[in-house]
Amino acid sequence: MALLIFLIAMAVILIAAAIFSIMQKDLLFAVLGTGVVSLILSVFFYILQAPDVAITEAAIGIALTTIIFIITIRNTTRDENKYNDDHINKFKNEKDA
Amino acid sequence: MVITPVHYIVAPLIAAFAIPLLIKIHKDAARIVPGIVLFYNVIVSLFLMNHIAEHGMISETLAGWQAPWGINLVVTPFTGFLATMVSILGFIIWLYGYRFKRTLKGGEVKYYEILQMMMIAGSIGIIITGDIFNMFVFIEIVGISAFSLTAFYRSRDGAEAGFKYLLIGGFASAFLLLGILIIYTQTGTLNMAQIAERMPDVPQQMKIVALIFFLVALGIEAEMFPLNGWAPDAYSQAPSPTSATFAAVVSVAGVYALIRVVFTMFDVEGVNNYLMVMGFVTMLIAEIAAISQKDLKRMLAYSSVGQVGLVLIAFGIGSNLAVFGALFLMLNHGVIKSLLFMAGSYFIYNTDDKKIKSLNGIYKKLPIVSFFFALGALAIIGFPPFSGFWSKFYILISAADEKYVFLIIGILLVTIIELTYYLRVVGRIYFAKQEGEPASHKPSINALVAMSSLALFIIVIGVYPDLIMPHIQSAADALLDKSNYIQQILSIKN
Amino acid sequence: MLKKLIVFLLIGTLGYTLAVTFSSIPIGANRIGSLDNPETVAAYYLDKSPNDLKVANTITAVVVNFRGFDTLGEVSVLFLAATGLASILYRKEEEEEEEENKRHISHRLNLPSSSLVQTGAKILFPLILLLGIYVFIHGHLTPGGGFQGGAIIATGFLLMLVSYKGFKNNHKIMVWLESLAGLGFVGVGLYGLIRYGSFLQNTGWTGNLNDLVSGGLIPLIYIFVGIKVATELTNVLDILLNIKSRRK
Amino acid sequence: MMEFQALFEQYRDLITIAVYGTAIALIVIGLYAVLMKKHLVKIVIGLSIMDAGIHLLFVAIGYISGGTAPIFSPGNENAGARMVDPVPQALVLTAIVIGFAVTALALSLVIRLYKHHHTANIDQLNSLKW
Repeated sequence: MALLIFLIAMAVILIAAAIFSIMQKDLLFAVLGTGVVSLILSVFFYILQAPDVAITEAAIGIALTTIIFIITIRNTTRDENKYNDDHINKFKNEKDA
Repeated sequence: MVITPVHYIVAPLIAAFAIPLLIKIHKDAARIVPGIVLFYNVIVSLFLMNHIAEHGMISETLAGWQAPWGINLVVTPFTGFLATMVSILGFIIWLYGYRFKRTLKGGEVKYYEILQMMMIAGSIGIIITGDIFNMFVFIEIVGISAFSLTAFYRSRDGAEAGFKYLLIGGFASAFLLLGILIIYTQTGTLNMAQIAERMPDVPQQMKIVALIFFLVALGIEAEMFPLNGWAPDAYSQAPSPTSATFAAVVSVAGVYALIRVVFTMFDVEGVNNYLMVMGFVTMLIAEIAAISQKDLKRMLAYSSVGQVGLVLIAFGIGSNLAVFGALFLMLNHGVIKSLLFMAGSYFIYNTDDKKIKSLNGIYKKLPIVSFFFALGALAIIGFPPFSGFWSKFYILISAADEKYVFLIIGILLVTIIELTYYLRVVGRIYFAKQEGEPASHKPSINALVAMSSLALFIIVIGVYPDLIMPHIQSAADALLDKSNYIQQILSIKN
Repeated sequence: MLKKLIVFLLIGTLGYTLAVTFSSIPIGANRIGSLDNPETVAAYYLDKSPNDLKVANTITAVVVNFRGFDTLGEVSVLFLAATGLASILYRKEEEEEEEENKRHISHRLNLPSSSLVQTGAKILFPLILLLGIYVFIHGHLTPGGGFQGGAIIATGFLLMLVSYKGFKNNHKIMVWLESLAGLGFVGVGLYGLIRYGSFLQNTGWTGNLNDLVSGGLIPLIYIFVGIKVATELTNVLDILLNIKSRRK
Repeated sequence: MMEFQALFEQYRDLITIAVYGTAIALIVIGLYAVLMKKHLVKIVIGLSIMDAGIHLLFVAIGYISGGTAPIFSPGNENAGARMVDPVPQALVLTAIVIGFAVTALALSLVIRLYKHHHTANIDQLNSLKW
């Protein structure tokens, strides 16, 4: 019974983490949300008798995918709503010209 | 058998893995090795075509497990025909691009050549594999190379077109996986022949849902409306040899995958009509969009999408003659569109402008290239002495046989549209006045050889279509004879 | 607004279709059938893997042998992704030098790289390497294998790349390892083609189930896959970490 | 994991709904992000969440009630009939690695686009029609 509650709770957290990572404006936290999704997913895989897939998801989904997202955010922006005014001005100037 | 179908894939893979090493020995290795490999693929094609003409179709087992259990590679007259066409065009495109790439800086040539070669090899893989998941893997190989090549040039639009293409490609692979999953749960196998054999037992609802997933996924690869938004951008932003490859190789593989899944795996009533209608809409919208284009490569791209629509219409009609016409058109389109992209690329190279209006009077600068472009334009519209005429002619006849009046009207209307926008370009090239300095970039000898061999094909097949028609006929027969395909593959059980 | 409506309609349709379709495919139902007279590929694999191939981990048998061609394709997908990545993020050398002169800061991950972290990384790195190698050498016996081991080794390299700013991959060795592992995989396949007439075919000698040296060529192929995946992933991470930002 | 197998027998419907629901929810959430979000990184996140849902669907389909992981441990050599389906797991293995490759490529394109435009917002990247 405890396992059942654990399972349902995991499913709820999984969906919540997915929604969180979609809605979160700070991209760094959004990416950590996908890390959580991968983590719980690999627990699911383990419960569903797929240890190979669980290990793969753990190594690739949690570690590597998260890190390449973080590298990308470091190289771009961390704020989802950031517009580049500079660019807009340049674009306007091009249009005027 | 000395040469087996797996050579198609293994030779490019060896080359791709070895090029980073070979480049240390000789710096031109990255450019020459792919040529050798692609030429070897042409030899493999000719050998295999010869072999199946004598001994019937080949179903090669991999890893020693017979057909339904392991992955198998199938060469029938149909797949062999397409694989031959793709490998020959791939080699010609390499030949064309050989010197072209000197203009790129050292480090990039390696990447470019590996990606280009693997895109062609992956397309051949899509065509010859007999396993649905293996087809997914090859689609991803083609996809990854195509995304990277689209973004190859440093111009900003390249990356944008590449990202757009990647996004839509991501959808395609997700839907393909869902379709494969549903089919796997219902049939317990991944071999296409065995899926086809077990398909009658699958519940109708499952069948239709799976078919929709496959149609969406492969419709994206085959540039079917409304899933072809990526095509014009990708075609116009990629390097020109890659654009030619998209038109001549990748779209052929995409259409093949769609046709193989729809015709062989599924037996759903009415899907033919769906293909016909979607092909019709694709053709009409693409050709109308082509008129309003100001950019030469974009115009050619829309024209390509339109031609693919016509191919889908012909497959949708589904009679033997129509399929014959469709295969003939695939061949013609591959050849002619490659020629147009090759010639067009020299215009762009010389004027530094992709716009059509900058082509004024370029005839004086580049007489030979202009001639090839005009030849290609006339051929793709379907003027009689060229090969393009015959494919359109047979498709029209097959439509008339089945009494699809609206198709005939549509095709003729589209021909008029094509006439308008191609002749507008040709008119600018030949008759508009423009003063200018002589051409700075004359076509190199290898590019001329590549273009003239394509032009020769267009003229020779236009005059003597009998040279190629028996091959296309046997290819069409092989595609339509589904029970033979299933039987032949599944008969060898251990 | 209209776009939102269309998107919701699309998503709703997809979700509904999936829900309806999969509700008639129950979880937990046995779709494999009997192993003695296999009708499905799964039953065939479960039957052949321990008895013919002597591979304890059926998934390894499927990935490396029955569907080994897929794995070859998959390794090349990773290879092409690394190539594509390099081509997309490639910068001309002059351009790079110019920027290097302008500012000497490279925007590597600015994680703390105190001496504590560095020592920790130094101790952990060989352990992670060992774990990865263990995982792919035992791929045919226990869960795990080439992909998993390769990914674990790549995380080890990541640790070093992040904690030591000066840590440089030995590119020469990486290129050699990557190419040779790929060629080794294809070479084993060609051995099957030449010797037995079928690409990637396993040898007749397979040993005993659950021995370390068993399964014929399968462990060898998985070792090649492991090395290849490890070098490719490290390559991808290295390229991404070396981007110099042009931020103002 | 014996408890899970007993539990599965008992609450089959509930667990089916939970697992399928989660998988389909992930696919739908991912698709929503891809279609509606403006930031390129968010779009790529959506793509990877969508992939994750599909992978869960694959593994769930392969599960067989009472089955063990398809590994023949010593002393257990004839347990083939009591194992879960190995094929979807093998396919997922392939799909995960391919998904990673696509994600890495997508992110590299995002970085390139950001360098050229100094923005990662899709509304500001309009040199081609979207």
